[in-house]
Amino acid sequence: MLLQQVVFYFFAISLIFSASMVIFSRNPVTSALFLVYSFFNSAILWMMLNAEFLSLVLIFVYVGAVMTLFLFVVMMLNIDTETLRKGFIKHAVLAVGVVIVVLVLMMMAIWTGNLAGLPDIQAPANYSNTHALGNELYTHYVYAFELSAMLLLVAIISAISLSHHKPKRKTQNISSQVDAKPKDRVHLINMSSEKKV
Amino acid sequence: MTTSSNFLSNLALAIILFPLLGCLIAGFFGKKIGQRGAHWVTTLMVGASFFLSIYLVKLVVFDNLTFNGAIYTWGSSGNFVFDVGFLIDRLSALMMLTVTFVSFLVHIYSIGYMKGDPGYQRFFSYISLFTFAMLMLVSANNFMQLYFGWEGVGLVSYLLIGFWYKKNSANEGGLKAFLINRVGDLGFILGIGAILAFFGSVDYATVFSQAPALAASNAMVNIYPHIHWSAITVICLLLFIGAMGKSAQMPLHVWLPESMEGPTPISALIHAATMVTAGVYMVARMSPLFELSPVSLSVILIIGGTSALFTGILALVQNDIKRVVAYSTLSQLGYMMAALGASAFSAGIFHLFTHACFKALLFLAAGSVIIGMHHEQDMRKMGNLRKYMPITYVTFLIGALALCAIPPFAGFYSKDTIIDAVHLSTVFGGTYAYYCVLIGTFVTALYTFRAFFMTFHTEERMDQHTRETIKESSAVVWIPLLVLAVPSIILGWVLEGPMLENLFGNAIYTASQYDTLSTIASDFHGSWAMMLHAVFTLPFWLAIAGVFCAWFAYVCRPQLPAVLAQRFSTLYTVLVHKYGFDEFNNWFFVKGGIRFANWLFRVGDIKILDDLMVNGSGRVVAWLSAAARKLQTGYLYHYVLAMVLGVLVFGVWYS
Amino acid sequence: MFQNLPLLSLEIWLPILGGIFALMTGDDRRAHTARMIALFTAIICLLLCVPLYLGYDNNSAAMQFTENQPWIAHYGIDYTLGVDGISLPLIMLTTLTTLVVVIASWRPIKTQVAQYMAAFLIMQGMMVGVFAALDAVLFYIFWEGMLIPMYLCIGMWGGANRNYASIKFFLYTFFGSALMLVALLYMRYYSGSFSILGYWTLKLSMTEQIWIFLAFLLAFAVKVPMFPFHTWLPDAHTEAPAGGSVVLAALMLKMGVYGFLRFSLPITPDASRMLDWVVITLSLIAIVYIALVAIGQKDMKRLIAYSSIAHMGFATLACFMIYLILNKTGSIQDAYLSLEGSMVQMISHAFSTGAMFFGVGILYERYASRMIDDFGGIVNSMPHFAAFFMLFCMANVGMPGTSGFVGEFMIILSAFKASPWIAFFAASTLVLAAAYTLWMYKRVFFGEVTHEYVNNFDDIKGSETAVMTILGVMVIALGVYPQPLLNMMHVTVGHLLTIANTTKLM
Amino acid sequence: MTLSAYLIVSSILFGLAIAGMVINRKNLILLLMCIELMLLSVNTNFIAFSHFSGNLQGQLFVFFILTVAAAEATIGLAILMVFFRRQHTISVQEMNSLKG
Repeated sequence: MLLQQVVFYFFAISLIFSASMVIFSRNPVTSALFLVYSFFNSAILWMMLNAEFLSLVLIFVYVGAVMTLFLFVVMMLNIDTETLRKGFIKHAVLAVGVVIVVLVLMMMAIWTGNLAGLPDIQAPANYSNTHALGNELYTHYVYAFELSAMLLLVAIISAISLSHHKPKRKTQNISSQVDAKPKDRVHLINMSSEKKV
Repeated sequence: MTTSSNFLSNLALAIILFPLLGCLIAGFFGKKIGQRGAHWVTTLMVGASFFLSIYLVKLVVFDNLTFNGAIYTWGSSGNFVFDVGFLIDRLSALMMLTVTFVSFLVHIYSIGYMKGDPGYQRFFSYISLFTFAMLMLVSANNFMQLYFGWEGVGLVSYLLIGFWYKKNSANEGGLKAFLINRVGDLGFILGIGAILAFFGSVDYATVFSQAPALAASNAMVNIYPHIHWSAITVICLLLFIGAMGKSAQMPLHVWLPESMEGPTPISALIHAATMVTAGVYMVARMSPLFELSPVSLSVILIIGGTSALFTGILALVQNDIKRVVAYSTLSQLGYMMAALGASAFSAGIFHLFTHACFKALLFLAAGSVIIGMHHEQDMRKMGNLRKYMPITYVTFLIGALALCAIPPFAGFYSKDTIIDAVHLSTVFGGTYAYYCVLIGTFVTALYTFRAFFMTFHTEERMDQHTRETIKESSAVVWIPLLVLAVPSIILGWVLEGPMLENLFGNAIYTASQYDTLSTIASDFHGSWAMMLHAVFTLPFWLAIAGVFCAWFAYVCRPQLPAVLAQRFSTLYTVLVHKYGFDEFNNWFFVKGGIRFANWLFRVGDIKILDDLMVNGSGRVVAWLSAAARKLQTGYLYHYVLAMVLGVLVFGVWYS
Repeated sequence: MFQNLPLLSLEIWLPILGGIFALMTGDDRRAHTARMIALFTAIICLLLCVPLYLGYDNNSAAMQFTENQPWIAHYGIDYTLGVDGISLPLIMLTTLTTLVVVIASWRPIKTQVAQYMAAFLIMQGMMVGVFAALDAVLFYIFWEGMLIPMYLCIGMWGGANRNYASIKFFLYTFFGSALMLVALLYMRYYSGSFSILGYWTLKLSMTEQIWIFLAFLLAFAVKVPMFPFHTWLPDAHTEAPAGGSVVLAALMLKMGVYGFLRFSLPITPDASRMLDWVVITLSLIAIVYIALVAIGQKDMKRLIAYSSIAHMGFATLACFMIYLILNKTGSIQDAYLSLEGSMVQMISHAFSTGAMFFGVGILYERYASRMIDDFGGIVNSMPHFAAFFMLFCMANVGMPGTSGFVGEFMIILSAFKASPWIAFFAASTLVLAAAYTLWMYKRVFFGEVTHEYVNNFDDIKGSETAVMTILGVMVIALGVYPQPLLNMMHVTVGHLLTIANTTKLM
Repeated sequence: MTLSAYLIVSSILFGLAIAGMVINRKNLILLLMCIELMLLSVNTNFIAFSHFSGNLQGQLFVFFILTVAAAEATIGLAILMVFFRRQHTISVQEMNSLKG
């Protein structure tokens, strides 16, 4: 039990630290890296909740793909971070207020929620989270599953079509060349000749 | 249905459909069959109708056959059934004969008159169509079909007045004719509505058989809260409004002079002989209704008398030969109406027949003059034409004498009977009408012979070129004139006796208390006696006086009319302006109507409805959204903040 | 062989399918294919009317050719179709009109042909759907769905001011029908299903009836359009392409009167009886006021649009005049004339006004203008066209022998039974309609050629002649022998009158 | 460990994410990251509840959320790219063409 508590508190504190670094860090690259770190931390927490499959998915898919994409974009775009951070302090006050309200609300919910009675069930030794999830996913939720697959496909296509540049070709435009007339090319204007003073 | 009546209906159908067939062939295949083909087809068709009509009259008048039945059911609704059907009795058979007779002659005449006109085939198609519509009107056995024919002749009249569509005055004349006819039709269709409402049928036979019961039951029409009029009077007055429009009675007479913009054969056929008499025919046909309503008889008598005199006076100041004849038509229609008002329905129809012949003759003769004068219609530029156009001269003279009721010409018999009948009439307004028609004889003679003298006598006032080329018209033109001259001379003499006896049989009903004609009939001792008796009557001498005055003023002292016009300049101005009807209509209905319409459109539709209501509500929405869009800053973080705050408020609210 | 086919469904979905096929031909390179598809579909739909007409039993008041499929069973929404003597003539009219529009658009429409044809085919399906639907939701879907192709039609192929006109058209009609939906839902709450025939038998208190009546009145009055709600029509007509104007005048306006007949009269008979004066007054205003406004118009299409409103005033007048007649005599036999007059008036108006809009379209194609002053003396260069146009003008002014006469005659005649003054105001159209129609005709067609270009106008030929001939034949046929049409509706009208004359109050 | 402990951690995470959105409200990319953080906290909540109530629905939900979040991140970044290409900045302050 003790080991579990130690592990939980360590990673929980680490998670909150990394999350605050995400929002306070000056450099977006740092932010992104800390976000990766907080994903790792929460993956451990999820692992402790017997959600092995999802925690691994979080690491592989999120960290491996999505966050890489983030980093990629951040690095590719040359962002002037300094101007973006103006008014940091001014908004911090508002942020603190909002955070306090949110926290108070949630704590109230947690304390009044009568959650203590729920036991921390440990799974049997031969329990396979992946197997159980798969069982559900391919039977009861098969439509939703197919739909999410479709969704991803749509996301891929739209992402590509949004960011895809048409290559600029440098071929000649024959018709416009043929159409060109001398008077379009040279514009003669009449000016009165200068007179000597 | 017996075989004979079956045969009668088929005969009538043939008479009616032949002209339609001719019209369709000339209309649709005009280009293919060419001008000759067009006039041959239509003239043959109408000719066939004419000869069949003679046979029909023989069957109906001499063999006493009648037919009253439906051809097919046009439509039905609830208890009401509308048929297309024929009522062939003495009245309609004789009318059909008159129509086809005049139409046939006009067809022949038009071959000469319309020669070389670019719309030649169209013209023949139209007049055949007119013949068809007029026959439908005459042969109807119900009000629906009567209305069909009624409007049909109005349409063709509109088309023919505007026949020369390049002439603006012709188009305007056509439009005016159509619209004023429509005013009459408004009354007419309301009358039919009233008939359907009270009798539950539009069939003549049903309506006439129930009419006495309705009159006896004292049924009322609620005109206004607490104002009730007798149903039968309302029906008759409404129908008479229709007759006023079609037969050009005052104050709906203004279209007829304008209609002279059309080709002259049309003026003869439509605006003299047949269509304009449709109102007279209709009232005579409805005699079982009108006889039940003394009020409407009075109205008819007064309006008829007024039209007879006052439109005749207008003819005195006209210089256009066709217009003179047109105003004389108006005046004669007034005579017919007055006869109807005096319950002398047979006399009215009799005058209709004689008038159809001599007025068609006059018009066609005038047309012949116009051809000779190279389409010049102003009498001030004519004169002494008897030298150049002898046949036209003689036939015009016959027509004029008939019109002036000089014995023994046709007009004498019919007009004299009318004057006597009006004199004997006991309904309200009878005396007034009597003086109107009496003075009318003088006026008629005066203007007719004024036109006659100005055209055929006096010195030649035409220009040199016209004088050299003027000649008698071709045979197709003068043969119809001669043919028409015959009945203009003898028709009255032949028919006066039968008319007073029982020419129309049961078709016309006269209530015993109004029966003026039976009084006249009791004094009638044959046509010869009547003619000889004429020299002892006032109308004869008035007519002679009229002729003499015309001779004196236009042949002996040609400068006299101008002096008179100057002396009585107020009167002259009033006459030249036709009592101001045209000016008033123009100012009030045309200009005022258009101005009112524009005002309604500008203020009602554009300002109030469109601007204020429709676009106004649009503006309110736009204003509200302009206010609301200040909330939309367009900054993403404002939206995010609003969302976050919203979530928080939501949470606090439900916590 | 046709008895087993779902004819009504075919009439609805075949054109919609045809429209989709036409759309699939894409851009104007395959315009001819699109035209052929449209023509073919329209002809098949018209041919399908033949078994519909032959199989229809004139002696039964029940709905015929019914189809019934559960659709959204949970809410009581069914796919129910059926026709009676009121909707069948209108369905036949719809298919004929679409065919005519397709033929008439053969040459004039040169850009986005496939889309244009598709819009009209889809519109046809929707409109047949409106006339055939016996389920309120189905009806409502078709009712609103119809607006979309029309909106596109005005907005894409319209004149200079088309944006304003199309938006006005859409908002106005959409706004009108929103309240109708509320009324339909309210009645669903009591009757338990969306069946329109079920609504007919629903008992409603007077207050409920009045509210429902007013909701329907607004929806249908906008569609007809009746007097204060009419200003969208001249704008829409003016800007729409010729085909759009024709469909608008010939069919869409009929929806309003059809709504009165299908909903207002049978569902709220007591409120209709109580508030009949509202509709009658508005209709009479439409007949007199709108006709006067029409006189002053300078734009031909606008003039015809106003004349349309005045003519539709006759139809609405006749719908509600039955109560005056019933109050007076108590026998429904006397009211037949009025209601059947209304139906005939609708059908005849479709032909005459539709044809006049085509006529203006033909002129517009020759010289891109609709102004009366831009023309003059057209009869010199286009005699055949002038003859046809004269025929339709005559139908418009109610000349006997043309279809325009039949409805007007029946309505004016029955109006006298209701009240002589109503008859008088209704009959004033004889003069006013003649004034604006023939004055326009005179200025446009008669006289000397006023503008040089008029001399170069070609007379109508090919598809134009075909369209004019079809419409001309219909106008004359209906005018000379309307009995087949009347026979179709006798029993249904009698049934409707019985329902409309029976109180629903408990 | 108790359920509350997980919930407290995730709510702190959520609060931080909101704070991050408010503080970094001009930087679009950081906004996206904060959204990822929020989703992470929500997912943690789901998994914790799923674990303590002994059924799998919560985890399944997280699975789908991850899918949607991946799609959203991809498209969001793609839009960001397009936007940067056009405006040469990712400042949210410049994104006001939606203003009515």
